[in-house]
Amino acid sequence: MQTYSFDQKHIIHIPTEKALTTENLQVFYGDNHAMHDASLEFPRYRITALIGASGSGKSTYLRCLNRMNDAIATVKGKIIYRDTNINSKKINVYEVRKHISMVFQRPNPFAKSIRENITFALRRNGIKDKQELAYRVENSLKSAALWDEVKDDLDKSALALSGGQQQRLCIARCVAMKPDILLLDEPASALDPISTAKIEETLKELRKSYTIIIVTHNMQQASRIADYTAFFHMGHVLEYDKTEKIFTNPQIKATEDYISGNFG
Amino acid sequence: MGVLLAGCGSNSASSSKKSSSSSNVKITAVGSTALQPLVEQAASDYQKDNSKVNISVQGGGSGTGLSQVQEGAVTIGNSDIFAEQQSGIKANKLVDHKVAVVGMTPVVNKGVGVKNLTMAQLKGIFTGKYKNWKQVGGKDLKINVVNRVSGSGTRATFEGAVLEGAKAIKTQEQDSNGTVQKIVSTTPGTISYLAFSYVNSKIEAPSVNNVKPTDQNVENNKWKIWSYEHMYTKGQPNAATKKFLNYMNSSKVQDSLVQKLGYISIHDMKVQKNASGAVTTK
Amino acid sequence: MEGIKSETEDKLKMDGIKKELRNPSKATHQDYFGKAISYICITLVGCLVLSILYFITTRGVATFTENHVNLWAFLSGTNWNPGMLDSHGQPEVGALPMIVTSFCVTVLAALVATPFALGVALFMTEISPQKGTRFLQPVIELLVGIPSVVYGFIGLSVIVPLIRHAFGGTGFGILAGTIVLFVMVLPTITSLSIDSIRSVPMYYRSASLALGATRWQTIHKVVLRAATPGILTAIIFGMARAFGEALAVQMVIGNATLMPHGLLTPSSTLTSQLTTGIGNTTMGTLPNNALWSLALILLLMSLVFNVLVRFIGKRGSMKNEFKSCK
Amino acid sequence: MNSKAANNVATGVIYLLVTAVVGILIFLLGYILITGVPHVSIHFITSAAESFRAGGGIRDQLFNSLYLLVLTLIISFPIALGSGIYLSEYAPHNWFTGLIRTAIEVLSSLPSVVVGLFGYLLFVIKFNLGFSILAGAIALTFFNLPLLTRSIEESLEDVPNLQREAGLSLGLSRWKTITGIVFPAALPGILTGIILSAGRVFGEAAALIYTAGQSAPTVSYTNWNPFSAASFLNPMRPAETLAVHIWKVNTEGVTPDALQISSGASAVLIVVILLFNLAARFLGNWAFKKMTAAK
Repeated sequence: MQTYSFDQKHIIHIPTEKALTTENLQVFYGDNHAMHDASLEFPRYRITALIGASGSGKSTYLRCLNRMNDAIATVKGKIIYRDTNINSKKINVYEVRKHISMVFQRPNPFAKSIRENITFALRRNGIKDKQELAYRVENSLKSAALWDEVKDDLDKSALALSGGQQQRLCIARCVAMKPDILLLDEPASALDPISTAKIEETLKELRKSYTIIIVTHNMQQASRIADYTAFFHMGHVLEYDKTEKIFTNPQIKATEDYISGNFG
Repeated sequence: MGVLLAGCGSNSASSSKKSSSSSNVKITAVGSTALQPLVEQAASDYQKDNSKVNISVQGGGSGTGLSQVQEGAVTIGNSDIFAEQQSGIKANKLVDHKVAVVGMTPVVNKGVGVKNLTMAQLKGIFTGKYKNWKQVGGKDLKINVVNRVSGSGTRATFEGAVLEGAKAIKTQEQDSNGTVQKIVSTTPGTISYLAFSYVNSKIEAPSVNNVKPTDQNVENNKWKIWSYEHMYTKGQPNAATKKFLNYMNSSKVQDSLVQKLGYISIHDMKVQKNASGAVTTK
Repeated sequence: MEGIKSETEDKLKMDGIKKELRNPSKATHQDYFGKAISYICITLVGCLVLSILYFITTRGVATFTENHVNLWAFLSGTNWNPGMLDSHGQPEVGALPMIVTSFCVTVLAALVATPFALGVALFMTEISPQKGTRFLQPVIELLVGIPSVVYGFIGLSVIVPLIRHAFGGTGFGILAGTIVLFVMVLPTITSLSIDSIRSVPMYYRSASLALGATRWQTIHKVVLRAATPGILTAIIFGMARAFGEALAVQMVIGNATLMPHGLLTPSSTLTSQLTTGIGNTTMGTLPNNALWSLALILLLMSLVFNVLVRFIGKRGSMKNEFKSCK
Repeated sequence: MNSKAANNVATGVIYLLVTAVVGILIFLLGYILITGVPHVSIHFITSAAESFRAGGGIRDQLFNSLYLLVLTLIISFPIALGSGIYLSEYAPHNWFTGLIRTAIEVLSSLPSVVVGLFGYLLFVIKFNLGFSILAGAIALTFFNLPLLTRSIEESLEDVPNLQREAGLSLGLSRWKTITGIVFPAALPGILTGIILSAGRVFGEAAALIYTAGQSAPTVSYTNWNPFSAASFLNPMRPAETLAVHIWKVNTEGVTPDALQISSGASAVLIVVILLFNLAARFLGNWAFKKMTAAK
């Protein structure tokens, strides 16, 4: 395996409004230094893709952004959201996650009905009004492009849906919470091309109202949907730029090798 | 007797002014599992006329009964043995109330071919001197001795009357009359001993020194293997407890209930026995 | 939904969110509450365990501290008659026969029951889940509720005569005890094994079958391997039940404090001695303390078993790898 | 070919083992039912026990068994649930947690008479509960906790971690995630634990002799005031359960029909346990479906 220098980096600053910023983010699993010094800025109402080989630290990084790594890792550095460093013990993580929501690699609907999957968290957050709930169910399912397929079966178990439908339900579940930022961890990796295409459509729609950060190992996917792309390698962010620049004119050797398939 | 039976069947006999002096007394009797049914039934009858008294009768074993009454944790300690015979009990602190007499008899499996045993033979069997029924006049069959649990009242009585200080052989030990009855009736060549009331048609109770195990023979001490059932209190009992103990001793209980449960009334006894086993005529 | 909004409105919202981020919310309180409850419960359980362990230990140790019985004599002696003194004026408290018998009965019962329990568990999970859950499971769970006395009496009326006819002797002994205990621990081991086998994810099986493995290879190499820790827990609980059982065993094992010479001679377990003797002794006296010492030994043996089974189970267990992401 | 043969042999062995177990089950249940059912009648179930005459029933004992079970579950289930949640969700993976687990498992091997005596000295005497259903229920809690805690813990752990992450990522508190998502998914496994421990409550005798007592005073089934001494709901009254009753008539019973009572009571007990298990499964499945919309 070819080794690349970690000293050479090309990371741009975002000229437009920033939804989320990390400064010198580092992650340790015990003694294992899994993420070095990641400083990135994420633009508002844009899709940012995080790419890199397996084990490059992109998922680890993503999971830090809404503090899902708290229980298993030590995270150092700053995560700035709304002028606030949310990587701090004083911060209420549950509030963080209401604003920064996450969709996982494997679809994980609750073992409940389709409707309950969406309303469960809403009701726990104090939304009791039936009309409001029904409105949110319909709206979120529509924005996840699932409404037409399930509108007659809302009380059926979510587990009876296909994998692609389940994943879109998980997206709808997040959207219903009206978060600010959507984090997606390889949301289409377990799905077939048709489902993948649907999810990509959905994301393009959601981009109008949400900031989206997506981890993907599929470079075509990144080039199709992302406005910005960050390249991760062995726990370092080596390059971050507009997507078309990354794919047409990468500044770093490692990035170039990775996207041209000469990696490793 | 008729009065008692009538009392059993109806719940109406509640208007009684006798107990009005004491409000809601609680009496707890704990100990001997053998004595428990008698006291429980008597207590239940007694409470029908004394609704202010609440009597709870439980088992747990004679040792438990004696140690708990000694500590003052319960009102009455039911025991199969004299407090003097139990190690760790200060007998002089306790007051003995004898409420019944229980006769015990050796029992054998049908088919050992023995109708009578001498006391010496019995001793020989339980000390391991005889190993085969042939040696005591029975069939050619191995003797299987089932003893009772050491420390139990039954065993203390039996060993006191039969073994005269000799040491019993190490063998099977069972702690309940029911189990012994079952084992003796199903296992060939088995001998053990039981309270009279547990002898049934499936097992054989041989006579000893040609004396048959009957209530009459116990009453005049021709049959030597018997003991008292005791209810101990710590010091003199209080008024309510004393009243209940008097009831236990009354002919209402002694002449009917005691006999129905297979005991011998203490009123019928022509002799008395003390803690060291010495028998005197009354 | 949100689109572009005026700057002031956005600023107001932002301040609100900032505040929310810094302050505890309902969710935080819920979590404190939940954590508190679960900590209280585990503390309570811990206290219960500690209190009963303390209780048994203090009483069990009294034999050696107050009555000055030699620990080694207690563990290696073969004469049990706590009420009597031997020729040297020492109390006869040799617990070895009971220790050996308890050990034999428990291990044998668990050894015999485990293959049967696993067979039934595999049948109900891998071969015929439909029939299995519909009929077998309720019936097996039924067995737990049958009182020991009933097991004892069935053992006494069926198994003891059977052994007597087949092998001679009285029929009472470790063999009879093992058979009765085998039936008694079967439901515990089976039920808990079923749960642990069921929890092996379906895709493990699919993956293995897809690779061309036969059903047995899948069961043997994948399912059982993955379920090992749970099955071991099941065996531990089964053995625990066998250890603690008294009323049934005491009826069929003969209950004689003799060193067992084979599986057919009457002998006595720690528990049956304890149960028969405890009601006839007085608290604080040597015979009573000696019985508590038996209970203490029972606990220690159970502890050793537990640790041993866990140790064996650690080798070849894959559970830790599955749950690494937790 | 070899592996195929092994497969067939193994399947055969499993069938053989299952057949053997089924045989044992049929024999056991058949034995109990055949010896017992002829003695069961409406009169037997609805009349009080007799201590020396034939013809006594098991009404009070039957009720006591059920009541004791309910009380025991009310006490032990919440504690076991809380501890199970702790062990599966909060407990750090260290030696201390291992120690707690081992201690709980060792506890379950205690002979019931030890737990009974402990309960007697502590609850009946020290805490002055007297011989009572309550004391019995607390003593049985000692029995139940190990198995119940363990089976709740295992059931919770079997719920995939993805479910927890889903809940947490929506901003739900851990507690809500556990109670609202993980617990319903774990319900079937938890139910097994409840049924097994309920079985032990039904079948336990030795521990109850010293705590709940072995007498069944006459109670009124029309008195619904749980604080009245004569009420059947009073948790402070002594109560002989069916298993204790079976033990009593078998060991010291002097009624002429002791054997019949014992076999009849055993048969009734089995039927009651069966009904309880089926009802518990039914209710559990219903709740599971309700909570998970599983069809």
